[in-house]
Amino acid sequence: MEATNLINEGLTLMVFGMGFVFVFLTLLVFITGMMSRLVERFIPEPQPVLATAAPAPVAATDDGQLVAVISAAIKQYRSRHPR
Amino acid sequence: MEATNLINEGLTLMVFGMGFVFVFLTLLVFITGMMSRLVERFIPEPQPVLATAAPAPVAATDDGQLVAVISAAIKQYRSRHPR
Amino acid sequence: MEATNLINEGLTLMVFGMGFVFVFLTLLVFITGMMSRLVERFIPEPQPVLATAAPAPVAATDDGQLVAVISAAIKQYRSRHPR
Amino acid sequence: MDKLILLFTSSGLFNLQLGQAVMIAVGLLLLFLAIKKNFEPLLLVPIGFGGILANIPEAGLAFSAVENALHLGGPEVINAIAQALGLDAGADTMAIKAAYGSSDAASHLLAVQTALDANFNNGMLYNFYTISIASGAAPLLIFMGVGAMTDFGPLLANPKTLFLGAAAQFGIFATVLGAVGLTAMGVMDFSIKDAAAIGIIGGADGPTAIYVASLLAPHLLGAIAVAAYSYMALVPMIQPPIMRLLTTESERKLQMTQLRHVSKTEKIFFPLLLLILVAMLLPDAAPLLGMFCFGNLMRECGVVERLSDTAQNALINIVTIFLGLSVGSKLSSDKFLDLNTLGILLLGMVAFAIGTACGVLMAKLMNKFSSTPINPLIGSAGVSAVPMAARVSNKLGLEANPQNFLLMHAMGPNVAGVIGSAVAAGVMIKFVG
Amino acid sequence: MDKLILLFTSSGLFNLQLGQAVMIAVGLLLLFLAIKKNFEPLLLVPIGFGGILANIPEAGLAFSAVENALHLGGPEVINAIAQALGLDAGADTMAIKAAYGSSDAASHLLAVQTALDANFNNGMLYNFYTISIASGAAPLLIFMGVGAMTDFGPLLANPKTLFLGAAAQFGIFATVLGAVGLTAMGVMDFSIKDAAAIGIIGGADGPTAIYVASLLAPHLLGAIAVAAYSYMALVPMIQPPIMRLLTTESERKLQMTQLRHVSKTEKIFFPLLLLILVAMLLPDAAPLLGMFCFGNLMRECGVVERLSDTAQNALINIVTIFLGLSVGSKLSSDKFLDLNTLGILLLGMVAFAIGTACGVLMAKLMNKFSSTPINPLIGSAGVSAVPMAARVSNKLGLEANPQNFLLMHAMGPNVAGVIGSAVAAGVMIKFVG
Amino acid sequence: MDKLILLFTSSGLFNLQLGQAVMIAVGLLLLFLAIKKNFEPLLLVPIGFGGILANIPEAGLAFSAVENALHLGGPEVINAIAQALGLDAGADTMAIKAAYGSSDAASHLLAVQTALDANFNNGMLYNFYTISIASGAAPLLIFMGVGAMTDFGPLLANPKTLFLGAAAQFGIFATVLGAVGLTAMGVMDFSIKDAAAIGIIGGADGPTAIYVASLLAPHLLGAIAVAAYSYMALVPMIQPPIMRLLTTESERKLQMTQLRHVSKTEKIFFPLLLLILVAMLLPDAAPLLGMFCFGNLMRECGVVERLSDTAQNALINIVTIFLGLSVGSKLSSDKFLDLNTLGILLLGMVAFAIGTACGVLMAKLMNKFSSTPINPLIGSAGVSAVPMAARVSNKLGLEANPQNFLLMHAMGPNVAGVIGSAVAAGVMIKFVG
Ligand code: NA
Ligand code: NA
Ligand code: NA
Repeated sequence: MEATNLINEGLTLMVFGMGFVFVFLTLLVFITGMMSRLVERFIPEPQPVLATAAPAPVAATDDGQLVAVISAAIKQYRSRHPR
Repeated sequence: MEATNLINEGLTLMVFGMGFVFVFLTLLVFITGMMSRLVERFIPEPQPVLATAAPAPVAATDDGQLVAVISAAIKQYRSRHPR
Repeated sequence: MEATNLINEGLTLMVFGMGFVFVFLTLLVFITGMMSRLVERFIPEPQPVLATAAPAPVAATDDGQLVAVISAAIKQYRSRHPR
Repeated sequence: MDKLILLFTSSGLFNLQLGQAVMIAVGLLLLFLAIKKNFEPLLLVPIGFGGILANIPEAGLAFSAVENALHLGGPEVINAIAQALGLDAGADTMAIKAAYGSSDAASHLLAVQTALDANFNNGMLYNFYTISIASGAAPLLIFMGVGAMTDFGPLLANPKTLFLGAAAQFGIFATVLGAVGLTAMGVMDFSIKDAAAIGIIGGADGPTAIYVASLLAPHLLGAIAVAAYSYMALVPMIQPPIMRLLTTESERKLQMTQLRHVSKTEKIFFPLLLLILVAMLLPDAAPLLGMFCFGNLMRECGVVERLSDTAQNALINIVTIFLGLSVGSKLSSDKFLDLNTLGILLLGMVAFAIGTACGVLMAKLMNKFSSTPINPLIGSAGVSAVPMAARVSNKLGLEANPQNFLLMHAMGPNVAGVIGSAVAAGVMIKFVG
Repeated sequence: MDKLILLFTSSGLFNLQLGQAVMIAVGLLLLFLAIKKNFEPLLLVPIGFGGILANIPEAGLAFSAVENALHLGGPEVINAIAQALGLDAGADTMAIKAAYGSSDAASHLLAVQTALDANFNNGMLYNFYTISIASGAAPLLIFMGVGAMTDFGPLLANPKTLFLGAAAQFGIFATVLGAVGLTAMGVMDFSIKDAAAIGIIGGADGPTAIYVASLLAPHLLGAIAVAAYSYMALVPMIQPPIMRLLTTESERKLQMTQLRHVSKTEKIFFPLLLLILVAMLLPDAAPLLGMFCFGNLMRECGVVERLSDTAQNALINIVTIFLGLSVGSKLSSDKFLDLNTLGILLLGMVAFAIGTACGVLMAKLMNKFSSTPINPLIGSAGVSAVPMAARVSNKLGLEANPQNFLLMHAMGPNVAGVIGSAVAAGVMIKFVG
Repeated sequence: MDKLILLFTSSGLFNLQLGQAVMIAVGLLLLFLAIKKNFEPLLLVPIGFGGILANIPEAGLAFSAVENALHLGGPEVINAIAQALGLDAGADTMAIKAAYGSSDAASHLLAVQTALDANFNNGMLYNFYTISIASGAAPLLIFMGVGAMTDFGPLLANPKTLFLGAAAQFGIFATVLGAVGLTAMGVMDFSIKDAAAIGIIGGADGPTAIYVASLLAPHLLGAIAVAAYSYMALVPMIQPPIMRLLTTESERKLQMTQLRHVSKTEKIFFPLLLLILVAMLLPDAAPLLGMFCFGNLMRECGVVERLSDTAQNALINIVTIFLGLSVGSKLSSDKFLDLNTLGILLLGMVAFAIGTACGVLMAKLMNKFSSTPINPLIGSAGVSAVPMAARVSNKLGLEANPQNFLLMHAMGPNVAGVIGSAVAAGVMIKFVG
């Protein structure tokens, strides 16, 4: 009795849990896809600017990446994410 | 009376305290020595690796500083006071 | 009644507040000036050193990170324990 | 099936109130301003994000355990809390919340324990707020870090620029008067404490504004912090017209004499002098200016590099994250979406404008009597908003005369403004706190 | 002489219980696995060391002041506490502990004060646990840091890999069913809350597992955290056989098309979209995914580098130290050395295996219907365990075909798995919390 | 007008008491010693500054909400608190403070709540002290960082130098005897707990001294911490004469044999062995030595660089700032300006001298029986004060013989001294705690 009750709880948790996870991530897939299309359409990465005004931001992000890269490299070689 | 009492407490504290410190550290001396011998016997440092792997950690600490340094520099450029 | 009361509070706050701010900063102006004169008189920056040590502070002011970096590096080697 | 209904009825969508939706939009707006328009991003990114988190329906991230229990709990829990607070079972939630707010130690603790026993917890943001702002620690630690980032050299080279930092604080007190005036006219509804907290926006100094608001008007903290940081970001737009209006072309052309070299010793003595002066004249400003001087001493004394470095980086960054999220937790629709917020935004703008004007006028006055020339443009830097205000002075100076580099000269009044508004804050706390 | 006896009778050796000895050995084993076998050392070193500290006889590092008073105090102290809790003097320790656990606010506080007055304090690890885990703060802050370390580029380039992250969560729920099944059969003794907390091990995500366990089954937290991190470390051993079993050589050879370039703007919008979706559908997942999105936004928005940097380094490291020691404080013999722990380890392993299998099978299914080829090997990365699982996919891909670089393709499902298990955690908290 | 009077009567100048003025001077003196004379600046700068802040009249930064209410509040508040503590209205402040100190849970909380309701708060430094020192956390975290900075290589290469670390602790116990002796003679007035806490100054180890003082004699903490750090800074002046007195020129010339190479594995095992030994023999030393070993293991295990790095930098720096300010908060005139402080300074000096002498004599003794030569100069390093004491040994060695580099040899006893004084601290806590 108590046991079957527990089993039932487990089953509902499984059905609804898995169902919800799929619903949620499916929605996320669609919303993300839509967002990407909208961004490409309305907020494209400036092509000309990339040549001219890029240096500043690029430079910035470049050392950003440099650091990221180096530290990532060192991190991986020393240790993995603290999780 | 109260005074002599206090003195006695001080004396016992000295005798037992000093005694315990010596006992403790003497034990540590022996255990450490034993450990070192056992390690040398059973977990010797691999000779070949010592040649190759020695630079590695050094390198690691070096890039450690490099990264620290670069990110510090970049931080100071990019970020304004967080106010 | 209540309103005028509130207005009065606001007015006093303004008069005394502004007054106090001026008094305080005026005092600070004088004390600071005095301090500077006393320092120049009694604790002058050593002239010979100024020739050699001038670069250091200059460097410090125009790019603090260089110093930060060097000291960081040095620190990592021989920073004394904060104890 | 019931599970499905539960899932739906407890979803955010089902419980979303208009106010929450609007506040989420406000949060997104703040993020947009911070990320795209570069409005003080270090603060407005955490504040905006915290504002969104605080308005997630049913999550109760910004509420205490008791508030969450009253909102989400069943009747038995609510009644238990009501009884813990000395009300009879069946009292309505509003009444219980009121009783909770004004309960004495024993019943307060009993209510909390009741909520915890019923498995309700403080929201994450509520905990962050309690630790970082309610305790007063976060603004003070940020002020320490700011002190460690501040170079008083330009101020020491030309101490009378302190007067500019004083004059610019007039914006604070004028705003207080404005706030009480609007209340007297019945347009707004601010107590004198509220007015004082709003005035500090004119100090153009985030941590000071948050510190004062947390002491005098916690219910307005969200709006005040948002206004303070937004206007600091708007300095490059707010100040120039006022500065142009009040100065002539020739005045703006005025070049100032090269600043003298300031010795390390002077820089070490200054924070100590300032500390002593505060201790002797205005103890209520001691926490703010004390931590500020401590940070600056660590910077200048040259023997605690590692502490100064941590105060300027790891520590101030950590505190900024918590402070920002905590401020965001105060962006709840019931407190933010009312006329007062509009009033605060309006008055804050006025405060900035008046402060700027007074700084410039004071600079003109000083220029009359000063032996060395003083370019009125540096007066506007007295509102602090370090270092933007100084940059603005420099920019207008260069427009008028390409040889006219005012940046270093403007840094003096700029840091003087920080001291000035901290002193003003102390006076406020003393008189209406 | 009596001093000598006191010294001896209060020594660890004299008071060492078998359980404590075993747990110290377990702690040393964890350190060995972390240091020598490189099992998630960043967590298992602090956890293992904390486990040893928690089991030092008489030190009481993991106990509250009251527990320490009951264990070390004289009869008068114990009686005082008993009376504070409304028992009559002379009640036995077990009864007092029970009463303490279920006491109301007033008597609880009185008992604490009695213990403090008798000069007993909370153990260091007990304080760490209270602040970092009981408050829920530590796992959330680590999740924020993880968000700041996560690049959603690969996921955005190929969003349907989110389905793989969903499928792999089946391991979680299958394990819940397994746990309740074993209980129904009378083999184990888990409540539905325990089962849910155990299931999350299958999420292969440390902070999520700790967060859920601290809410649903604090008494199992030690075992669950140890299992979660151990199996994450074992991913390179657990997954390959399953992946080989379920895929054909030709499937493993399958090369995938180069991922498209993802713009900065998309990366900025994604965490906000995810946040809104969570807010609307599952408020209970808001703390976890909210902090995750906050960290990721700080990373991508590009205007708060210094905060992002601190979140990824100083802050996450500090929190990791405290979190690890606090988890270790839960490795007490009475809670860890029983059949349930064996059950947890067993079920955790099953959860991983099922999750991996479901990910691979889902990938095969998607490959059938997808326009672009999908190598089934990337499905296993859906369990998260970032970035090992993705590396495993890459490794097996290269074995089958030296030109077949799957790492970037596997990072998509890998980070999707993090989102998936956080969503699953939210559902658990909603339904059984 | 009344406002003007209020402003004046509540100014620091008007309320400055002689004691406060003197203590502010003491704070400035500490800053001078730290900045100009380089006396342990990392601690003495925050301590000195905290001391000044704590003595700002009317600011009440070092007081609890209740103390502030009693000092600044009107009669109605004071009476309310008196009644909360079960006294009748009109009880005088001293009586109320006494009652507050010895109140039970319920009334204690009621008093606190009453003060908070009357809008009085804990002073900033009071909060810092509660969190960092009263909880015991700060000294332990610093000890962890110190462990992460300590290299046991030299000690492992020559373990018998541990005996030097033991001998040098005699200074601690001799000082205890001195303290109780002076009390017995009626010169001073120290309890056995006070004496034990004072003795630890001889351990030449800041965090250990603060940790013990916070447990055994919180009212002496300020003086003890100041003495400990000052004398550590004075090591280069205190030790040499004693070392010269007790050694002959030829002994000082003595060269020691090159230390053997120590393997990584030994360095990893050592902290674990030490931990187990502490666990088995002296649980009361477990918090201190446990955290020390944890820090050292993080350093040596080589798989958690990022944690070790944070423990040695960001974390220890943050904790040092709070610890220093908190120690400063104990520099109140009533506690610091009495004969006992003089006694503490005197006894601390004696402790250092005796410790140094015993170390040197022990080294001479060992040199008699040792197969390899032992230069007596390294004995003085046994007091710890890492690394100054070792540098002193090296300096005197070079004076006697330009080829005689003792630094590495002196590091062994130097770190041994840290262990030795932590063990001594454990014994104290066990016997008189
Ligand atoms: Na200002
Ligand atoms: Na997962
Ligand atoms: Na020592």
